[in-house]
Amino acid sequence: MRHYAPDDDGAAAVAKEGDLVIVHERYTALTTLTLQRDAFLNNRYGRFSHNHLIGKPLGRRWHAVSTAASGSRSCAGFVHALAPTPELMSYAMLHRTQIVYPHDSAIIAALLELRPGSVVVECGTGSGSASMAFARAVAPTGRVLTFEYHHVRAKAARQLFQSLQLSHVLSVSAGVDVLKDGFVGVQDASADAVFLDVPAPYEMGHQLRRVLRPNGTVCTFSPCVEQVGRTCAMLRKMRFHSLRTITAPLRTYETREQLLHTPAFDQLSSHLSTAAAASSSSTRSRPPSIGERVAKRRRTAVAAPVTNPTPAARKSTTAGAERMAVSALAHGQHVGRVLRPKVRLHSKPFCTMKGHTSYLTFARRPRDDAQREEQAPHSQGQVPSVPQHNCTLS
Amino acid sequence: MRHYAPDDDGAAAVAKEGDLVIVHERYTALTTLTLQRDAFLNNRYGRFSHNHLIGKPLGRRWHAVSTAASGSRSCAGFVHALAPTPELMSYAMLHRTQIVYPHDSAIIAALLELRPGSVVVECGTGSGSASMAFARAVAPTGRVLTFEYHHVRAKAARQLFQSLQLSHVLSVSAGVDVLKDGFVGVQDASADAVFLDVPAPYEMGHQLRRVLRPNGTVCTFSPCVEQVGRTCAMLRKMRFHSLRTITAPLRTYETREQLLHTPAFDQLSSHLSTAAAASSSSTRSRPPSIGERVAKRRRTAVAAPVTNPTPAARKSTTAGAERMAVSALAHGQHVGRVLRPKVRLHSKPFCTMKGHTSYLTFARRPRDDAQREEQAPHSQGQVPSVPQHNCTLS
Amino acid sequence: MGSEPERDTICENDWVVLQSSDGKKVLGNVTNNSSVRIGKRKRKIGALLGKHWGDTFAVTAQDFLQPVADIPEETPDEKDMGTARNNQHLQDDNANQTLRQSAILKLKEAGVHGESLVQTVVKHSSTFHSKTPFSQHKYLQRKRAKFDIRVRVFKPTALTVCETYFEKSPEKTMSLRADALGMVLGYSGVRSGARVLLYENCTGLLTAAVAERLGGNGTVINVFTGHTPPGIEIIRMLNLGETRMKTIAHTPVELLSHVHEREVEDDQPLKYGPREGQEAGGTANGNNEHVPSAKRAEAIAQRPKRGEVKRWIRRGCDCLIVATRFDVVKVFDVLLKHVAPSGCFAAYCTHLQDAADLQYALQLSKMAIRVELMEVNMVNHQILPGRSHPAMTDSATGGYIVSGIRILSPNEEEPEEQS
Amino acid sequence: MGSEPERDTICENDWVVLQSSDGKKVLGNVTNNSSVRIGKRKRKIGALLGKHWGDTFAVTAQDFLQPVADIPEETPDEKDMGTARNNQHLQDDNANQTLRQSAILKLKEAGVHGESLVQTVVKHSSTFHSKTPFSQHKYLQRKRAKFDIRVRVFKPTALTVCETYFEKSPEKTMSLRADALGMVLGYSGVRSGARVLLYENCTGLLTAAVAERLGGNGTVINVFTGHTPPGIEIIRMLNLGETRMKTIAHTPVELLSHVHEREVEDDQPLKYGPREGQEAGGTANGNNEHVPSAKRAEAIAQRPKRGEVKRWIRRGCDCLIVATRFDVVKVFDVLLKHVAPSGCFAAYCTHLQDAADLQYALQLSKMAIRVELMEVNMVNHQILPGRSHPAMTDSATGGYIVSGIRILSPNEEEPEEQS
Repeated sequence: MRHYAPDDDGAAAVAKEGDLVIVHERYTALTTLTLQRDAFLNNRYGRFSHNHLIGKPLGRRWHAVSTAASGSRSCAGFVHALAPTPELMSYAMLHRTQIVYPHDSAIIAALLELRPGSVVVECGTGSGSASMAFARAVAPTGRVLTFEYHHVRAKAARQLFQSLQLSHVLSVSAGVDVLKDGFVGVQDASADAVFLDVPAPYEMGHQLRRVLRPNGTVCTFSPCVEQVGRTCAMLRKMRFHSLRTITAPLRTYETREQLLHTPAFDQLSSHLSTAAAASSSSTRSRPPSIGERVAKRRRTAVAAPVTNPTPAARKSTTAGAERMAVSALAHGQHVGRVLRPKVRLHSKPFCTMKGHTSYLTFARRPRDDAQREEQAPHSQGQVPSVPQHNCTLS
Repeated sequence: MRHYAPDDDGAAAVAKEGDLVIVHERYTALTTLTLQRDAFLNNRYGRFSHNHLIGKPLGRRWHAVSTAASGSRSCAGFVHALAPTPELMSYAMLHRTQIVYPHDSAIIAALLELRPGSVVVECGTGSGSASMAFARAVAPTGRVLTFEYHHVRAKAARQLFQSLQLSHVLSVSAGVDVLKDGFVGVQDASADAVFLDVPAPYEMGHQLRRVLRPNGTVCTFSPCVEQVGRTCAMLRKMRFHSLRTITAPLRTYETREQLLHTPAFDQLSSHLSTAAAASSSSTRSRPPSIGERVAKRRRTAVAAPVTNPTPAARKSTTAGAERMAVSALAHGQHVGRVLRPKVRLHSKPFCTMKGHTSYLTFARRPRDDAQREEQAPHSQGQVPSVPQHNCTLS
Repeated sequence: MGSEPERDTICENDWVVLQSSDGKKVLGNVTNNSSVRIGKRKRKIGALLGKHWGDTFAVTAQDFLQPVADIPEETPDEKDMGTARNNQHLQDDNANQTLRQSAILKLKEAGVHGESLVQTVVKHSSTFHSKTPFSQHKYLQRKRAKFDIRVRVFKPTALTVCETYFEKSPEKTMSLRADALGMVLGYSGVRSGARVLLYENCTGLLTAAVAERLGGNGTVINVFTGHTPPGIEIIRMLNLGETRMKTIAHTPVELLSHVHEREVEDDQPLKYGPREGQEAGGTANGNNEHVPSAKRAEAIAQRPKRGEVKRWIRRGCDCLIVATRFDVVKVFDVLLKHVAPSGCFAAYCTHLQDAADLQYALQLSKMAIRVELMEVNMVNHQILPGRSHPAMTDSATGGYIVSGIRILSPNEEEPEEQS
Repeated sequence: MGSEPERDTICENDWVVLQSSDGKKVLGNVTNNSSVRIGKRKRKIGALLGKHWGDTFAVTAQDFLQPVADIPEETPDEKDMGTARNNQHLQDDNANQTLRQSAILKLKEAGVHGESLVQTVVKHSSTFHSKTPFSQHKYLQRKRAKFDIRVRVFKPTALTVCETYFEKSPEKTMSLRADALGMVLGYSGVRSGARVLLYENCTGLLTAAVAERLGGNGTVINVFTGHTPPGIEIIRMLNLGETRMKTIAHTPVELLSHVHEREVEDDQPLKYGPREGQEAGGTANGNNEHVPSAKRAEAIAQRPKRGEVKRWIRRGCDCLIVATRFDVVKVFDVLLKHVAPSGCFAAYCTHLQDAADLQYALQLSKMAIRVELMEVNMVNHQILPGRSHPAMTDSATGGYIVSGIRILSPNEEEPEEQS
């Protein structure tokens, strides 16, 4: 999440001592690591020297210097060290805390129209997963001012942002009871966007009006529909416009190569005795073993003429037997004896999905016009008047 | 929706005078028709003689005897006459009334465990679309007892069911205020299932308890979540078990054959002057016209050896050029000069979908046990006690 | 009309679906001595005999089921996501539990069980009293689910068996979910009295579901490849009874190529090898071993005659249902022509690519109209006061259904039709 | 840091998004005399000049826009589905309207418009007073939308322009929906200062959206085929300003095969033909005809030098975004190798089959990890007191996104790496 200076002519970024990197062991095992000269990382894949990363570009295989201490593996493995992104950081935190999911924060950032220079007020910080996504969008000239009531969590978030070198964009305000005291330290009409992940967003109407600039957008993050109902009622009362409530269920797919074989229906035209048809068909419909399939694919790959031996071309020859076959055909190449069963790509969603994260409600602050009737806000709720003290954000 | 007698040995069903049939003009134009000897149907496709259908199986082309009266077409067209199903009837009614969508009623019938012999109480009938689906599932030995407050709608539903020869399964009770008077005429603990499509299902708890047999299932159909909340609270209070609320958004897909061409990326390896590369590539990436594609497909179909000239085999030779190509390859046939661009099937959802029909809440009636505390139902609500008069269903 | 009256009580050899208070379902076959795995152990279920469907039972310390009035609180109040966010407690209850696992085991051996064991465990929790009432409630529910297991007994219907398999062994039923099952039965137009042509790889679930909907009238022509119907063991779990079992005609696929011929075997019952004791019909016992040969002969005699099945198919089937792991287009190639015009069909596919191929092939074939490819979508909702929302984690898909109506293509029509 | 201050008021030649009270959006270019189609007619929008973003306007009888305080009631209360079911009125309002269309036209010509015209129409409705208050409200809203059109002016941002095109001309932007746009920008890791490699067929929407997110720092290398960037006219609609326009480098694809070579043209600006006036940068005028040749020469001079772009690409791009109607696997074949290891990529696909091919190809390639295929799902909700539910009719899909992180495959690694 480092930001280049404008005159940086774009040398490939290398990892430096003190940088936080993501260690990708496998899809479900991501950890974070701060690089220190002469330090080592030990995990199930072995012992890894930080020195191998320092001064080198990330995204390559990081080979272990020796096998894991447990000694269960005979040869040293490798992992990948990656530059941190809000998405990777969120997944790395996923197993130990509640996060705003990356697809949600991506959609929120877009619907809040975040861009470099935007000022975002967030309440509360939580794990910081949304804050990081917002910070990336508004850096380097914008600011994310995030409020977290709990000191322990605020401290953790501050450390996290520090380690990501985001402190110039992100400031964490701890211990403020925003419901009672408001967004302390945020100037009137200074925020382009406000993001509320709090239990009672519907009690923050006047705070929203105060800190948002005219036409600025608020997004509330509410798990339950009843809370959304109260929030929308408040927003309508405050004459916010462009109200919209959405949910974004996340469905991910897996794609596999699949051998599609026909049941013993091919023999229908020839008259066979029941038993004979049955036995022959049952052997024919047996799916080939993985070994057979691999062997076949190898043969295919060898038989196919490789005209362009770049990695990309290699990829395309192995990218699915069906594609290979079709494109070979399309180029008029006779593939001869490489007769393959019908193989195709099959996609389906993973069994379970993140069906619901939260309701996202968006609305824009109206402009203040002198002739408006909502100039007497005290008639509309129990929200205290806006405090004007100007604490500094920590 | 005719039901065969058990000893019917299954002669192909033919249309009879007085039968209701569905006339399929095109996907979005379905009408119903009751067959009468010597009558004619006039529509935009021409003039059709009922006599051509009577005594014949349905599902064939019904050719017009003359062109449409408007005379806009030069030759007489054809339509398809189909046997009515609840699904077709629902689509035929879709443009003029609110219906329970076929996918919803199919799911409801399954989750209510309907089967021949089941007794279903429904309130209200509405267009009758759900009633028809339930009737099909419980016929011939079961019953659907459906309540409709509005006499006009009840009469229309009765006529509909009569024309579908479903009156022995479906009886419509008109004008009963079920909230006040209960399911008049339905015996205690006689219903296997109850389906409520009414504005205040949460006020019908004691009625449900009365008519449902122990372990029988209720399904409420509620458009808004607030209604569902009150319904679930009532069901929990009444100690119903196995509560479940679902929604079933309907997404349908279209599949097209698509010519997938590569942008001018193929020439990357050879060094060409900018202009030359650009001009040659722009012609190369031009998608062939529909005419060219059709011509190519024809050539393909001709070149492919048709070993099995049945309709099914014919289908498979034309079923997508890609499949054809692959399977020809798989069978080791050299397709020679039939060099085709990469053609594949592409599916995507239609742009808009029926995102929401209603919340469906299911729950099962508890068994009555003497020691239960909910034996004093009057403490729990304003629902009047169950009337015991035994009106006959009309 | 042939449908048997439904029994209210559980009899010897009945299959049952047992649902624990945590929602988990398990299938069992009830005899005096049979047992099923509930929670982490096998429990004797003989006590179910003679009881009513829908009754509830507790698990005793001796791993018996024992009737109880009802499950204490049916619907667990779930965590309030809105406020819980702000008071994340330590979730590791065991760390705060002073009662060791061995002590709990000893208590159990001493006969302490059910609610009293739960109360003892609560007494030894160091954090229970510092919890909010809401968390206390949750804690109690977790402990009850562990130490005071209650189960409810359900009839094994197409619905409950489908759901049990979807939860426990979806690979056996092609992940067929209850809503997909309902849509297949609905869009294929299955009804009592119909002739249903069927090809399935769902271990018999669809065959049984169709037989349930036929209610003893009509026929399921369950087409199979090989010399015996493979994987149909779910059929016997639905307690279908003899009348409904008799509507199932397992039919070897080779018969389809001879429907218009006369063969010497036409007078004989369909020939195929026995497997897994499903011959014995509704009273199939769960141990699926030694079916007495006399009974088996009787079962074979009850099969429809080959010629009769051919006649049915010649006259055209009313419905076609396909749910296959194989090439669904090829299966339709073979089966669709045996559906009578105006008949309905529905194919269940687990992958969009297959469904798309089928949709496209049918559109080109001119043998069908109103061809639709539907995604089977179902969202579960938590409905609780002030805490309603779609389920946080849900089953992602019910697969895809391709449905339509068979029509006679121009090439199939006889010339006399064009009068 | 190069990003220009955002202007609060609307200036000559600015593009604007106008949203009517019924939610419909339209794009317009503001000059003293320009007009856009709102409702069924063209309306002069000169009055927008100097006004603030977010201001509201009414349409006068003379088809001018005229500032007003606010749109009377922003969020229409929709039909109560729960109770409306039981009192279905006649929906055909015109049948109950005694005022003829010609009379209304005359009133309009006489200068009666806006709210007073609405009230006149209401007075002549025979059924208005027999309606429920709820229906009256709905009726008024419909009439207001027809006779008293109000519009609100929004900044043309990636969001509002994306939504306008999605509603009006989705075919021009590959049906890219706002949530899909957000996910593409998020998962590809676009940030200020990044080098973004891009191939799009969305008429420039994605190029502009990336430039907006770069905020003047970094580069969008917009790869194109042909001799001029085809279909990028949306870029100029975002009022990007010179600084942000300068981050866009339209790059012919042939350059990619020469990144490691030294060419004589390396010192010269990128060569490609002009089109549609987009050369003139942030101040491109809407009439896209005669760009003065001096200005054009200046614009060409501002293009990055060929050698500079090659150097950027040699050092590796940070992000890759692809949204193509063509073979997405082939596009990745060509572009992915130019992404620096640890860089992120995201491809937007409209069809599952394409996304699946790409996912599979990437999995096999060993040039990427964490490859994910996500369906872009968004449900709109109606939230009203007592009448909350998901939208009855909704956009069915936002397409699919394949995302992942580029890594060096074993074959690409240099031996010295294995120290």
